[in-house]
Amino acid sequence: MDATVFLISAAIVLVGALGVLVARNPVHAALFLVQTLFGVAVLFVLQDATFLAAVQVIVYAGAVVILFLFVIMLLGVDRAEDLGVEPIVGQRPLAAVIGASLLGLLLTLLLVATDGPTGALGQTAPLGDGADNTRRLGEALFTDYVFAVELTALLLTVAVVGAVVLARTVKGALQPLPVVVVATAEELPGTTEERFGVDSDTEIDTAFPESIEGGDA
Amino acid sequence: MSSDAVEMPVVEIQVDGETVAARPGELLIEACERAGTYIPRFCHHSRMKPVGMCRMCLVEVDTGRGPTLQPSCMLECAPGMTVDTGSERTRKAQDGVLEFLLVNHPLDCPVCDKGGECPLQDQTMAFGPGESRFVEEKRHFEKPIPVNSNVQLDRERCILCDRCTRFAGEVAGDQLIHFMDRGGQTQVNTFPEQPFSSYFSGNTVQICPVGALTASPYRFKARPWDLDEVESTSTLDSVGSRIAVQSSHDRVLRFQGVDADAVNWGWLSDKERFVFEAYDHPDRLTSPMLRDDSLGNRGPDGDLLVAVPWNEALDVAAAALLAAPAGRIAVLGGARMTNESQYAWAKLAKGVLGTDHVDAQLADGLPAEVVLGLPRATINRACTPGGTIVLLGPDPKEELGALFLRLRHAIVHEGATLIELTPRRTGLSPYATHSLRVAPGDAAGVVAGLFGARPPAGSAGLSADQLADAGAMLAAAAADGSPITVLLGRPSLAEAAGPVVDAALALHDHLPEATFLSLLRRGNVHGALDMGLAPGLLPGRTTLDDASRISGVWPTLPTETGRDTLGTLVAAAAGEVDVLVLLGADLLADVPDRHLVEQALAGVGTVVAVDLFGTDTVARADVVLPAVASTELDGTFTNLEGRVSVVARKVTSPGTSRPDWAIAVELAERLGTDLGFTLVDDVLAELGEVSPIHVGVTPEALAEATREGVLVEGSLVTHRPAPTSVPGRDGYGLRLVVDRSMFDAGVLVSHSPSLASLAPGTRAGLEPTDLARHGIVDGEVVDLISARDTIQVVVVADAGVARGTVHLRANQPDVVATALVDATAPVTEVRVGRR
Amino acid sequence: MGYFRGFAVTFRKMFEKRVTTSYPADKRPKPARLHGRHVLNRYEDGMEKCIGCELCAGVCPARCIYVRGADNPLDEPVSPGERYGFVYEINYLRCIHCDLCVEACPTEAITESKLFEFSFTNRSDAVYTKDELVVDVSTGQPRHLPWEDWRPGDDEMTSGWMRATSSSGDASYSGRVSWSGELGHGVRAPEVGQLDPGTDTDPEGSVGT
Amino acid sequence: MTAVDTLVLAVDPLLSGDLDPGIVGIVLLKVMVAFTLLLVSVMLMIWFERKLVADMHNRIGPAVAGPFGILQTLADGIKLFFKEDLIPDRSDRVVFKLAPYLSLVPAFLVFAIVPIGGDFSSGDGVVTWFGERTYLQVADPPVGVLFFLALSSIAVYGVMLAGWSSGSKYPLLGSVRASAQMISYEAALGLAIATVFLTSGSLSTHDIVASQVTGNWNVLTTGVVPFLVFLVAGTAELNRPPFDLVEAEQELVGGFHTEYSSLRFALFFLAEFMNVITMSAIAVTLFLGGPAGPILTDTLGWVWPVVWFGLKVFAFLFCFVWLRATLPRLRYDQLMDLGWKVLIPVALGWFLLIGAMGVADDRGWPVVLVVLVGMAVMAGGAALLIGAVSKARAERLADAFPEYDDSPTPGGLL
Repeated sequence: MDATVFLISAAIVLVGALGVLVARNPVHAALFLVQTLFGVAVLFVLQDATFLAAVQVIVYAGAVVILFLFVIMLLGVDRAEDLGVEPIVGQRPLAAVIGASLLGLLLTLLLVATDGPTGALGQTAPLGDGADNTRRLGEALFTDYVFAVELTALLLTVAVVGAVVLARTVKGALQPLPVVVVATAEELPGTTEERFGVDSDTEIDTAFPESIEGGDA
Repeated sequence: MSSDAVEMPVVEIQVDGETVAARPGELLIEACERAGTYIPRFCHHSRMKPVGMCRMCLVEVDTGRGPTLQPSCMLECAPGMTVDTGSERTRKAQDGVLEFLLVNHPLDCPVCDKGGECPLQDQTMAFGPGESRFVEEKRHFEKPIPVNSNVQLDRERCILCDRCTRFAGEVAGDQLIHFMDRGGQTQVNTFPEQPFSSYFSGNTVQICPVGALTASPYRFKARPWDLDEVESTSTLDSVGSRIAVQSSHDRVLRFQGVDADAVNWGWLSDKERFVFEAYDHPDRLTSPMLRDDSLGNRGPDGDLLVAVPWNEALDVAAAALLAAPAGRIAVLGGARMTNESQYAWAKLAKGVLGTDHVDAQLADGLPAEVVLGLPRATINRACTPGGTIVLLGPDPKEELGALFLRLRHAIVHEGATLIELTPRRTGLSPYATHSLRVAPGDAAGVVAGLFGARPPAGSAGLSADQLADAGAMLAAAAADGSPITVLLGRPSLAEAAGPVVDAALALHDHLPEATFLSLLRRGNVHGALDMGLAPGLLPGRTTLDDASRISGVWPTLPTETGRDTLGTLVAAAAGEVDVLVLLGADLLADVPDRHLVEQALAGVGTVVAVDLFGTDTVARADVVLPAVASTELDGTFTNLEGRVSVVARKVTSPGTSRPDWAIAVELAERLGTDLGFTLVDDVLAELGEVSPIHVGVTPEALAEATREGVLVEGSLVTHRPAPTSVPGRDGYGLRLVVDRSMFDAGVLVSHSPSLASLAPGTRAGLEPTDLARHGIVDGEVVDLISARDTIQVVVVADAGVARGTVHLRANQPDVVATALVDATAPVTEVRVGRR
Repeated sequence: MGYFRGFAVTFRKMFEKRVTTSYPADKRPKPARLHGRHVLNRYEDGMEKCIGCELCAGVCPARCIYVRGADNPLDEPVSPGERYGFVYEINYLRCIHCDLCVEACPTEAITESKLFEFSFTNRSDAVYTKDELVVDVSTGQPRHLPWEDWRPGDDEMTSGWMRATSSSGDASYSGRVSWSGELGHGVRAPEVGQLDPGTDTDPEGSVGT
Repeated sequence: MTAVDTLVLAVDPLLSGDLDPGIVGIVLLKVMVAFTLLLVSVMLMIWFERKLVADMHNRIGPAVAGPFGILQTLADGIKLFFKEDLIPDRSDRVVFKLAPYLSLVPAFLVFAIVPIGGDFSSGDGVVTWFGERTYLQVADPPVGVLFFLALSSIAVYGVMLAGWSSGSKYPLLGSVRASAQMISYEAALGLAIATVFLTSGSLSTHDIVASQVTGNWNVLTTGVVPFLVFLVAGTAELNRPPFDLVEAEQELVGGFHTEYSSLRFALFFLAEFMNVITMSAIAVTLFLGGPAGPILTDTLGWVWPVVWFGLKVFAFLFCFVWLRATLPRLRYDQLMDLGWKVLIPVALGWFLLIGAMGVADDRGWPVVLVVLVGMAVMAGGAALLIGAVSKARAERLADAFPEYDDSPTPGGLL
């Protein structure tokens, strides 16, 4: 059963990863990324790391990719890029070199590591049941690795502060809006009669004599 | 008129405490109005003499002897006058006058046609007392009585302002309505058994300040507040009267005259006024038509015209035009179209098709080069006080009603002198100093007689003394420099243009200072001449030899001067015309030679007719394209003086009919040429480019001078055709005079229900001595026999006819007078055969 | 705590009587001056009151009235004057039932009934012609068209509002019948404060001067 | 035993033995019951909301379809089913079709972790059916509440993609608003829930309910404040009034689902109301002891917890409707101010306070002192925050309107 679940989620992960690369529409690419993240979450569950699985979905799918989508939608980059243009000079040769190096590294590892099992530590020392790993993770993070966690938190805070500083407009740059004063009738000078030239006491001559109206026809 | 005011001395008066400058002799009411103070009035009309009937314009005037109430419409401004238009006494006087007027005026405003635009209503609201003390029964008359077939009189509503009666006597000269009875029973009415049969009766409806006179064609059709109006130009005749076109719910319901100082002074003839009915007639063509046999097969042999889509009809027309060589295409008519349409068609015919067989006049006018070559006059010049007018043409009263009123005013009220050289008594004859009867063909001789030559034989009744007297009068006028204007037109359709042209040129030779006002009458015929719809002419009064401005704009140009209408018809009869395009031309009715037209139509290959109605001629066409009427398109119009004014669109055209210029554009496109017009203004812009005289005619200039229009000036070199030799008389023959009357069987009149019945019908008029000589009695039916045909007609004795002539009316519903005429001959001789 | 008072209001409303009714099943009586579908009235002798003066069309803010007058045929007159309403059409897709036409009418020819429940499935049905608007010549009752839901009283006192706002432009004339009784409807008694000015001694009663 | 089996065992006692058809049947039955229950209650909820709002407006509300109009939703559903399904020309067709399901599926799944019954006072929340012992919930994952948070963050996708893929501007604006709102309030929601974790000591919904069984409902043990924060943030998370800026008709037509019609529109509607119900259920589970309540009869004793649970949920549903009938919609800046400047600081502070109390309990420190110190620290922090915020505001206003009178304006938020 493990194998079945693994194969299915691995397929989901791989298809998603390929989709991210291949999709022409950035929104579709982001959606494929979500698919990959889901597959990874399932793999986490398979490894009894339920907390990680949940956090994976909440943080990556629920926040990071959403931010990607925000950027894509609001900045309107939902159209095909011109592949003929190289945004950073030398980017492509560099990518080719690094990609080849990584491939070589992986192949080397595969060849070298055929002797012993990988991930032996996890296999030998179980993390406990699913309900327990949250507690254990918490303990690990806030005891052994508390410094690293706090450092990361600090880093993120610095990033937030930096973003706020960068996004702030220079003081005084804001142009004053025109202030519309809506005066009430009481505030206007003079009485109604004076303003409109109508004497409210005298009757307005309708100039339509009764002799015409009320007469015979 | 207004430019003279600057020179005149000024009288200063005080109006309501402000100093107002008035002209000496100016009426106080007008001086006040000019200064912005409106004095209420009913009887006062600026184009008629003051009478002071209604007393509405009483104001308090102090001329140094203390303030008194005086009628401001009767009072000429005098220095030192002090006027108070708002004083207590003035107001009381106004109250009183209105209360009196309303004593007997019925209060049926909701029913009355005038309600909503009624001066009495308005002024009662503005100046009235507000309450009546009159409780007694009002005066009653029989509710509306027809004073003629188009005007209804409701005497209860009459306030006795004397406007209509004054108009009838003073302006139109038909004093057929007047006041009757006395006291409270005073009423306006016609003489018993005599209807108000005036050509101008509709004007009384327009000037009536109450609803006493109403016009049948408009009666109860709409109310003033739902009328929508534009100012436009009447395209009915070449005077180009300014009119207000009023419509409601997309239907034209009324034409009103607009007071244009240079043209019609607000007056219209009944024909101009009521012809709007024709534009709304259900018989209007609404769809293109092609010939079809009863089995549904399209083709020239079909005996039916069936409605088809525009594409199909235009394709057929274009195919016919493409197949014909340029020399075998002819375009006739176009005188009723706007300048823009005429220009577009001229461009299509001459600039695209390359044919010069183009003529807007249907053999009933004068050669275009002659009309354009003589020095031109304006209406105002012709009507100069104290001027001299020579009438060498048709009766203006019958053909150009609004012009007649202007001429009559100049002669009767402003001391102009009229010398008539006409074959028959005209509407102006009573006012003429010399009314000379000229038989057809004799005009040149009579003109020579004026200047001392022996009068031609045969013009019996003309004494040498009379001629010498008239000639001396002309010479005196020429000597003291007073303006002499020749009104030049075709006096008779049975006489060729040649003799008249010879006479006109003789006048020009003897009186080089005299100017000529063309009496060509049909619609925009002067526009057609200016746009080049005549053989040998190009837009802007230029000839084919002078094509420098146009050669780059038009794709091609004809090389030789083409045939005129008569020539085209003769050629068509001989089978030399493949395609004949008719632009609103009812050849059978309009060309004064019925038999020639019949032969021509039989001999033509394809006839393409662009028209409003399915006339007899259109019924013989192969392709029929429906055009729009002048109330349905925007454009400009050129009147007989060369004055260009605006024709404005008011309503949508029926069916799929299109403006003529748009039809030309579509046809040109199918011929492979883009005329370059998508809007009317495009045409005007190109015209300004190619025509030296139309540079100033821009939409902006027209908008500025909308009422008077823009006068286009410029002439060709005087053209002198070879003199026409008139054959001598034979002892038994009578020379035929065929002229037009205001109401006839023309397509627009016959489609206006109010006008159709007014066509008088045909009587043969003979001079009483001729009648006696032939032994015929008045009222007898005789045969009139010419070389062409024989017609039966009733004979009447008519002292107004020249001796040795017989007079017939053209285009009447009963008799086809033009069947007798041989238009190719200088004159037509007929014999009277007793039955 | 002002924020929470609102909750109390909405909570309390749950237990109050409903102001609306279950409409098609449960209809309320119509107010006396309800503006409904128009009727064109006749005189007692069967003559139409409309004289085709188009004042209603002129005053109509929605431009929904189309009137054309014509010469009254002398041998068989339609209305008592020279002119009569030859065409009279009201487009109920545009009418806003403001009643200005009724006030403008110089002959009380057009009044409004209390019928408002008329719905059509065809646009052309929305344009009522003169034949549909004019009251029956013998009974004086409005014509009942198939899609109209007339209820008792809808066709009574159709002139109520016009009388109330005076028949002749002056409130002191209101309630006085200046023209005629309405065929089939009888003459309506003056409303409160609308007594005949001749007998009305109460200065408060007449609004005009 | 594989890892999956271990996990499954932890979830439900039902699965401790070997799998047999009966067990599979019971699982299927539970899924179906949950599904049907949810659908039916959505139907009733929509009717209930319309009827109740009408009552609060002194109107009648739906009255034609069925007795008291109770079948109105069914009628609407049938109508929507037969309407034309439109897909805008400029839409992204795949995503446009996917979005409604992204909205709907999380709404369904969340309900799976809610215990709707089970006797927690005597037993341990286990009922015995057909001889098998089981929980009255579809699943009880060890990270149950995190599962809820994860799914609610997935639900954002539905809204967001629906608006974007419509290819039309108002839906896009609506979706941006919606997702920004949901993300913002998720933080406050999570912090409020975290206090529950602290007091209950577990992430499993079953355990959380079990920990409240003695009447020590979390609403009290966490000190009410997290409950209120949860309530407000939950309302906002649901895009319900007064936080329904997503479909502010005056500004955005219909918001993210403007271009949707027919069944796809119905799915959004379904998801929305389903979320209302599940959110109420979660609130009941986390703060009000879930199905806990007295068992009044011996026979069919398992029914009583279900009844208590239903009543508690109903109370929440009533409150949601009541909010809608009473409060006007917030302005967008007010919404964001409330979320970021009020709810998150309050929830965070309270979370720390509860944490400190826990630590004090563990270490034997005087609890009262800890609370007082904590309160003081929080007050100081709040003062700093308020000071900073109001200073920034004043400066901004001074820049923009030099003559602006900075006195409190009526209608300004808080």
